Amino acid sequence: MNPPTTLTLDADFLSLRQIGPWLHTVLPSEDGEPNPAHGSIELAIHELATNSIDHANPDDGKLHLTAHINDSELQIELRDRGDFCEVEAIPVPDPENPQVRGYGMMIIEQLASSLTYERIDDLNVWTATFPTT
Amino acid sequence: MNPPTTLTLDADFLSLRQIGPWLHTVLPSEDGEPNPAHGSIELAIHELATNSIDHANPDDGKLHLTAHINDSELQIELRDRGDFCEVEAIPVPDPENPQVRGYGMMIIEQLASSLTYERIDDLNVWTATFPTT
Amino acid sequence: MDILTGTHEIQVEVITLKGRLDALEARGLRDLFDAHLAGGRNRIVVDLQALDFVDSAGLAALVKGMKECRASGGDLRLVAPTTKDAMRVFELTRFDRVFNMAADPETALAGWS
Amino acid sequence: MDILTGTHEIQVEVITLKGRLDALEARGLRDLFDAHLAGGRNRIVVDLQALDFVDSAGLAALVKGMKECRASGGDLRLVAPTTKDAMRVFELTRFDRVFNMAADPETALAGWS
Ligand SMILES: Nc1ncnc2c1ncn2[C@@H]1O[C@H](COP(=O)(O)OP(=O)(O)O)[C@@H](O)[C@H]1O
Ligand SMILES: Nc1ncnc2c1ncn2[C@@H]1O[C@H](COP(=O)(O)OP(=O)(O)O)[C@@H](O)[C@H]1O
Repeated sequence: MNPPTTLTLDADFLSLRQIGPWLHTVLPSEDGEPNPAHGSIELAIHELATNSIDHANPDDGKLHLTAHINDSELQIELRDRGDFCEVEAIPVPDPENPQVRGYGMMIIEQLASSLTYERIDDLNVWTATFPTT
Repeated sequence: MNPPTTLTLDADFLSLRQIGPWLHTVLPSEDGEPNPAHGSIELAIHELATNSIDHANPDDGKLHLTAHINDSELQIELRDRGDFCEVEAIPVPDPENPQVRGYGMMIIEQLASSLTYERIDDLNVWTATFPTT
Repeated sequence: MDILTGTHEIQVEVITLKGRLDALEARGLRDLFDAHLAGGRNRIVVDLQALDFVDSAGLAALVKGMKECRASGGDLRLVAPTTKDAMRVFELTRFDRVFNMAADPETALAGWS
Repeated sequence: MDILTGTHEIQVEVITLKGRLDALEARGLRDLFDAHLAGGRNRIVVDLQALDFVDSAGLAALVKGMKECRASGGDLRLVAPTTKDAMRVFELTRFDRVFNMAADPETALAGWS
């Protein structure tokens, strides 16, 4: 197991653009080529972080990302001091009835091999795992 | 057999517009309704007369139409003092290769039950027969 | 993100004919097509709904117009005549299949680019 | 014969995007759609070929624009992104089937009326 690396972001949309470059430094690359999983993982974490900004509204205005990488998996933890999320209540979009918003969770769940949510005191902790090979 | 009726026309396109009204007087009608064959016969005779103007070029600038009607048939004779027509040489349009002109004869032959051409001295005589019922 | 905006304009000339399209009238129609084509206006709809007679000279004007529009990348489309008499010349010459023939102007105007 | 002539004009707005279409940029795009729709310009092509990232907020702007264009009798059509990364959000949400998605601008511009 490699040592974890972290990224602290201001909870605004401009700052989310640091996620992609940060993931490039975290993900293993072969012959200087970007890791083929980079695009999927960036989109998933971008959507997770967007939800924190849109819905959790962190008290300190910060998002904290931690990456744990091993040979075949990347685990990303997103922590924020925002509102509690009632995960069970999040509706699943109806594929027959295209809507404008409400696709973030569906996107994340398709891209991550697992996604968990924990509320620890006033801290939200989202943990998403991705295959990297 | 009814007595024949005749129409003499100047050999120009405006005069051809008298053909339709004349055919109405010639054709039998039921309950004041136009004879259902009127449209087909007008088109055929109109095309025949157009060919005389376009290709025969009558010396006296006249076209002579005679109608013989009996119970089930209308026979129209078109006479003009124009150039001889080499009927055998008239090409048939190729349906695979749409052309701009050259459809007059094809139209007449489809609409008339018979069509004959005679050259009598310097007179062209076209005789077309149509069913009227 | 860069945003570039522009407008793409498609212009279709609509010619509505009423009455008789015969040898006498065909020349005027040909002149109208020529004027449109000379001006680069090669998308033309000719609405034949209100015609009651079409002869082979009228047909010829339409065929020539269609060929020239298509040759320059446009098209000439027809709205079909509503009477059997005006439709006859298209059926007898099979041009009802060569032309793009719509039942109404809206359909004829659909699908240009 | 009476000849009536007129011109039917079809105007399509073309918006070409380059770079990232994310939550930060989505608002500008929505404003552009609103301006077009307010001006009655409800035929829009958005060319996504040069985008390298699209998120669900960017998608939402496009979906809202499409719904509003269609509601007023127009349409919003896309030229598909060329990279897998920019295409991903459309595939995951199945919007690649909801949108009219063309491979190039010419195809997207074809078929308006
Ligand atoms: N981090 C979060 N905190 C609180 N609520 C959330 C969070 N993420 C999602 N939700 C809830 O789930 C709903 C669906 O979220 P999502 O699928 O991402 O779509 P969207 O953000 O476009 O509404 C949101 O509208 C919100 O009510
Ligand atoms: N009455 C006629 N006298 C002489 N030649 C004729 C006559 N009718 C037809 N033709 C010849 O036959 C050709 C085909 O005629 P037609 O099928 O009516 O088409 P179009 O008149 O459009 O050329 C004409 O081009 C002409 O050479």
